Amino acid sequence: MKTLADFALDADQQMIRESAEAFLAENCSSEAVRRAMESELGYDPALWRRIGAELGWCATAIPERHGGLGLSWIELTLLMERMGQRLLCSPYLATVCLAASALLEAGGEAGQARYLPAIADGGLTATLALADRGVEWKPEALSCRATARDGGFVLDGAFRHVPDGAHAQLLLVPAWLDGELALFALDGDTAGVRRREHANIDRTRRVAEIRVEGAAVPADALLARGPAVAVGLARAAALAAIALAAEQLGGAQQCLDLTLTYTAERVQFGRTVNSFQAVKHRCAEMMVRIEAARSAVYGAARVASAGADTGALLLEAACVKAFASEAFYFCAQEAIQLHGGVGFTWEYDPQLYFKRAQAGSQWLGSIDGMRERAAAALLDHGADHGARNMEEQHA
Amino acid sequence: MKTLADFALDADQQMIRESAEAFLAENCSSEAVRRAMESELGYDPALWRRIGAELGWCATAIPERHGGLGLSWIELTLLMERMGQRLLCSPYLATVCLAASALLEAGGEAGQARYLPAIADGGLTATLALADRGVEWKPEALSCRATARDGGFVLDGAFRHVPDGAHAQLLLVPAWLDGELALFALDGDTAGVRRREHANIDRTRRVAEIRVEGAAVPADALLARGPAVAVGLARAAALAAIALAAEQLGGAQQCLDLTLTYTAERVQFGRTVNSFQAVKHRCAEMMVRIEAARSAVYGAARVASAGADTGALLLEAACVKAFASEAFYFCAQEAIQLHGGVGFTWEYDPQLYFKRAQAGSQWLGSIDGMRERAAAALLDHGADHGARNMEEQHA
Amino acid sequence: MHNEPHIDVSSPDQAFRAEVAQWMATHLTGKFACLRHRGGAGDEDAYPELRKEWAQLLARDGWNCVGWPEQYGGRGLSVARQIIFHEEYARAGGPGHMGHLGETLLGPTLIAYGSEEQKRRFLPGIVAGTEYWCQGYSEPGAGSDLANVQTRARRDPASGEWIIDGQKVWTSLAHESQWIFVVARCEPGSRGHAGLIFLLVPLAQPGVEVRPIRQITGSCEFNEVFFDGARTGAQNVVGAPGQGWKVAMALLGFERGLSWIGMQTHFEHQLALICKAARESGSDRDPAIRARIGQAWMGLKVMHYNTLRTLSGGDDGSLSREAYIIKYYWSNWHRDLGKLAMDAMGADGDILIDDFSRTRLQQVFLFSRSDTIVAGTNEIQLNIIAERALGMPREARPQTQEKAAP
Amino acid sequence: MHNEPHIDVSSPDQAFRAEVAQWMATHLTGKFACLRHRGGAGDEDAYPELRKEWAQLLARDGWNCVGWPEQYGGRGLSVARQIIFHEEYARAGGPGHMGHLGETLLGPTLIAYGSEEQKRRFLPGIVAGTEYWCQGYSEPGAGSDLANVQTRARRDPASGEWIIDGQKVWTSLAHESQWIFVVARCEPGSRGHAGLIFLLVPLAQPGVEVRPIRQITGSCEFNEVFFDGARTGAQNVVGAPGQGWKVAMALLGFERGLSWIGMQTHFEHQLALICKAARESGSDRDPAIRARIGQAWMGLKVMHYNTLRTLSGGDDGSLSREAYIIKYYWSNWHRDLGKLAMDAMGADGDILIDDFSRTRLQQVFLFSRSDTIVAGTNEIQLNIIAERALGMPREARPQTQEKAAP
Repeated sequence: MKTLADFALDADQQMIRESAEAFLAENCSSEAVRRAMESELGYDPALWRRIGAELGWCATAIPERHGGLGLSWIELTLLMERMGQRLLCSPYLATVCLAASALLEAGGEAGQARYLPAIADGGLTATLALADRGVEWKPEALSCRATARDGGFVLDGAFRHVPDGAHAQLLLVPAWLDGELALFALDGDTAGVRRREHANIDRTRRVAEIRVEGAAVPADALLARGPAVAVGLARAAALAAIALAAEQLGGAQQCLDLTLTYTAERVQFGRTVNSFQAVKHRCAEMMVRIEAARSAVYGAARVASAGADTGALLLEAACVKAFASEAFYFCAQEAIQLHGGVGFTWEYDPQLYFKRAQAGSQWLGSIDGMRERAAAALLDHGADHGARNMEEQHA
Repeated sequence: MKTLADFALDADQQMIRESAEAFLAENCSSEAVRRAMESELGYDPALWRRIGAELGWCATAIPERHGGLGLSWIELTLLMERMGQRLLCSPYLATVCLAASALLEAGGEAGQARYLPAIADGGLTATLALADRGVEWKPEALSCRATARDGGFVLDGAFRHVPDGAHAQLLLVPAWLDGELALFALDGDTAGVRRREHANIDRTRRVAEIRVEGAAVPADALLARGPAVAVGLARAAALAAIALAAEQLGGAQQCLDLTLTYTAERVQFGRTVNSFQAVKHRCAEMMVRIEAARSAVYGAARVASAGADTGALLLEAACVKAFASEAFYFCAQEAIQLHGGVGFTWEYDPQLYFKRAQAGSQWLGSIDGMRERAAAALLDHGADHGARNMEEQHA
Repeated sequence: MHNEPHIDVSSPDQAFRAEVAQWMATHLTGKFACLRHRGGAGDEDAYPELRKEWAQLLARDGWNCVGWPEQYGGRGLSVARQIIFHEEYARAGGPGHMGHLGETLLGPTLIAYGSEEQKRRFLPGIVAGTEYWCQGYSEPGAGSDLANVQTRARRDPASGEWIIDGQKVWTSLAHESQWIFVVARCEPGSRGHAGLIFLLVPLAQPGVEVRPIRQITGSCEFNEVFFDGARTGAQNVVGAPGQGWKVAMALLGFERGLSWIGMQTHFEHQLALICKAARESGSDRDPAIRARIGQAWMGLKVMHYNTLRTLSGGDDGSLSREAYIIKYYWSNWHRDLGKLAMDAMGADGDILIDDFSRTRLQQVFLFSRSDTIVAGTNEIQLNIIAERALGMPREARPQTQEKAAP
Repeated sequence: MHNEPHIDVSSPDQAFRAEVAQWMATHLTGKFACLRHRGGAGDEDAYPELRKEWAQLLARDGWNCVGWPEQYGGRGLSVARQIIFHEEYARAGGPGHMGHLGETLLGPTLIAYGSEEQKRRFLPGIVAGTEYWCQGYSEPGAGSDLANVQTRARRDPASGEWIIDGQKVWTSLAHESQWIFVVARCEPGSRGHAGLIFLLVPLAQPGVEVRPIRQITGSCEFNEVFFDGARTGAQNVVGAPGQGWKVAMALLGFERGLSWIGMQTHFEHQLALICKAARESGSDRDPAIRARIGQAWMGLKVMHYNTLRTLSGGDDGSLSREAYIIKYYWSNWHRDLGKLAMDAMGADGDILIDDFSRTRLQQVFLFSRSDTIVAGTNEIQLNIIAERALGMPREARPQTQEKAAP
């Protein structure tokens, strides 16, 4: 019965979800989000400490031997969904979904032992730089170079879009070393590292430019090198995309819920707005996309938690990211539209979701890019196993 | 006031449109269309004779010196719109829009004098072969070759999709002759020409495969050669695309009109179906697309009638074909949907429009292809004047 | 489904999967080979006699009605095993089941609501593949409005039989069936859900006429069924007279679930045919077609996950949110797939040639038009989602309509 | 518009076109150069004082209100010449007109319905660019439902003045204006279209308070205006008290037409900025972005043709079909353009840098959200098309709503 039971939540998972929901309802109101957005740091450090130290959210999918809870991406995505619902401003995506995944998938045992316990207990923030521009892992879009010197290394490169890059304490940086890929761990305040936070539209998530200019690091900053780094970072990016999709799902659901509440109260032409069939159908369309995205997230989380091979994992990430990005943008757009005049005011919340929906739609793979990834697997020579299987079975 | 008056119809144009509408309402009922579809020829020859000899539709845009009426693409598109409304089965698109345009744009004075009078009075049916596959003019997709022999030429090639190709009396065939393009005129029954009509889904318009295998033609079968042939055929295809778009517009409008009538009569849940807001909005969406397409057709017809340069004409054709194809398909799809259960029966007409909408969407340029044509003009180096102007003005 | 979750399936299930696959590989051969991938939606009139024979072969080895309790002739398989069965059946190209209305709708309804006599009389014929059923729900004047049934049933005081007058429409396979289940109005003057009766009616009688309806495809997948003094015995009422709505709704409740698994495997086959057609036409290099193929594949994957979620009983055991969307989702996905198939073939899409992999796609294009209409139009589906799943107000049924000025 | 029809424009028109272009080239320079392409929708608070100065420069040379009759200070230009003027003005990057509500809405309304005294008092200030107007139509509780006006106007029996109490919302430029035109209810207890009054009200008085509304962009393009015993003289009623609906609707009728020409030229500029941004980000090689850019360009071309069709008076002289679609069409096109702009910039779209060609696109993305809401939401527009253009039944206004079971 595992096939089926897998899609139902067990009692522990339900409890995780419900307690996260309750915690955030209390601690992450619209007012709290707006305060965090306007703060210099971009998030509330006290709330972040509670999440890490008290609630153990950062520890969720980190193995027990590294101080984690040893749970899976199923539990992590349940948490991300709730964080997305409430627009929580925090370094969770950067620290836990990206950096911890990179350590687990590409960081080597020593790096894991060094950093994961501190991440797990919320004591260390971290991030992962992925490319010169954009936030996708493409080795060919990486120009950062490492050179051995004085028993250590010197790094030179630039990364235009690093999530939470200005404040993260630990920076994971890929670089070319003697023609092969390597992953380095840098303290954020290493000499030669210049970090500049961007002004951006989605203030619920900060992005920084990081320039690494002749930054000297000790030998043990090199966590791993060789072909496994490319694969590991691809896997880490896919896992982060699945987590981000869960966050987007939560945002989409909240857009629908806000709209249902507003249209039930608002009266026009002598009727509550929610009694118009056009409004009803729009809300139904929102739900269709949300539930489709939810199924995609649930499925992808199960694949991720089962340790799928890389090809399958990347296709899973493509599918879930495309669906969740599309659902979130659609729902945010419709929330604004169906709120009418107040929908595009600063005071009401739909605009906050809308801005995050657009920003997130570009992260870790655009919708178009994800469709092409699936198409390549289906259509191109040497296509990946999963998709090609389909045709072999039916040829 | 020419700028504006141009978009209003003058009295003659209104008369042409109204008399065509009245004639087809009487002579091109659904029953008549279905009879023509099931006939071997694919159209009603008696009706076609009346259209040519009595009504003069074939003569519309042919210059007076070649026996035509010397009117413009404005009048021709008004007629095509009405033919599309009634799903007229006829060789008009092939003979008048494609072949006569090819003669006028690329056929040379002698070829025009030889064939246009007979086309104008409805006495000659004709067609134009465009490519090995598909129905778009792309010289690079042409492999037909002509070789000089015995004072004439021998042609070898194959064309998979020729509209009305099985029965047209005159075949216009482009071919490579000594490394340059040439346009030939062949009698349909020339030895070596094999024509096979396809069974197809849209039975309102017949398509044939034509194989030209060692077909010997006299010297005067060569109408023109050289670079002007490529340009002329591109123009002819663009003009035909504008005419086809007008036909699609008429079909789209009829889909809406059928739907308005049906939903006004049909009662469900105690209300006429047209009182549901979802149905109203769908019909409104149909109208939005139809009127947008109509504006596109009106504009393109005016550009065509003013003898625009080739770059502008091709962009105009791209725009109008994309809009009309999309509007027609959408309206036909929605007509089926809003007719409910009877919408997908053979007995009701929406299916006929739907099949023609799909077939026509591929002809003379797909929607995707037309969008890319516009994008190339805007974005690519050496882009066409019109689009590049835009940026120069605003840089 | 390819790329299915790497789930730790216990070995008895694996063995069962192999057993099904083996049985299919052994039997869907010889004269049955031509049935591979045939008989799905829009192709329902393919080889009817041979498919009945196939059904009887399945029955012989116990592969019909595998989810029914053993006491009624089924195998009593768990839901997990049923999924495996349907997956392997469809993966092997198993043909659409002629008896699916009996197996998936009427049988479960009789098991739940039928009398012992009815179960004894009717279940064995369904299991054996010897007796076939069609569905008498929709009527010409009612469309999506099932409560507006006009077909009448009155009791003959002499014989106790029920006499039926009226007309049903969109009955698929009526010409291949022996029986029809009919919702009719048995209390004159009643309206809406009240006063209905659920009757089992033999088709082979003078009072019943079956007329095929020609579809957009040119073929006749559906029929009209006319009742003019048709008769059925008193023992053929399911539930009580007047309580037909309850039975009719319960039957529709059986519509969802496992049959989606097989349907999706058919869809997967169609998508594979599109990939093949795109390669042949060269449109596999066209970015817009590629994007749509990628999107279609992802949509199918989501549909599969959505089904597994539904079959898992949802998050909290109540009627789950994902179950509300599935009809709307799959029918629109499939309609789009049909359009994609045609666009991927380009100008060749319009041309009919003797290649089933091509004609199948053309059939999908045309026949999928009905997907968003039958069994609740898109508009009805969205109403249901808005009203039942989201709790928004019901559509008003105004007493009089205001007429807009022209 | 590029690729405009090769129409045989008579040479006087060509000369006029050159005259406008020359004037713009000469004057939109120096301190005014920074105004190029500024002040459009979503950018209305750019350089307000300088744009007023610019308006006065236009006025000096007779380029304000060019379509008004000469007797009211206009140039009395034909529609064809007005199109040319607006095309050349926009092509040169002429800034959004601070006085556009006075020029395009209130002025024409006063010319049609105002008293001679009102024309003498108010038209010169509009033409000269010295007096600015804002619009008091929408109310917080009414939204798209203009007939549901709650703002009250009562007559002071002593002075004969009108006293206004209530609240208006979505008034753009209220903080830059001296006057507001207000639709208010002057007959207590009246409902709907009856009992309304159209009043001209000075803003600089104790009974009026203007409060900015902060938008999605972070800036404040719109305001709320509160009336608490505000006063205006009896001579400032347009039309008769109780007949305000007629005047209010006539004013909205002036909204369509020539202003679209200038708007479309702004859109064209935005599309050109997108092409530039796509080249910079490399997304000009992305097929999906290319397709959307091509589509946007074609949509703009169609919009332009649609406008020319409307200005030509339609096919048959009556209110034309194409005029019904234009608000819905342009607002959705523009909203999509904003999304395209962001997607063409990729991840950089989220980043704010000091480059007006980029921030302008980001502004378009955010501010175009209001396009499909203000001046009739998408939903209202589709109702209008269905009911007025297609003659479908009006939406019911049920007395009581049925509540769906949750």
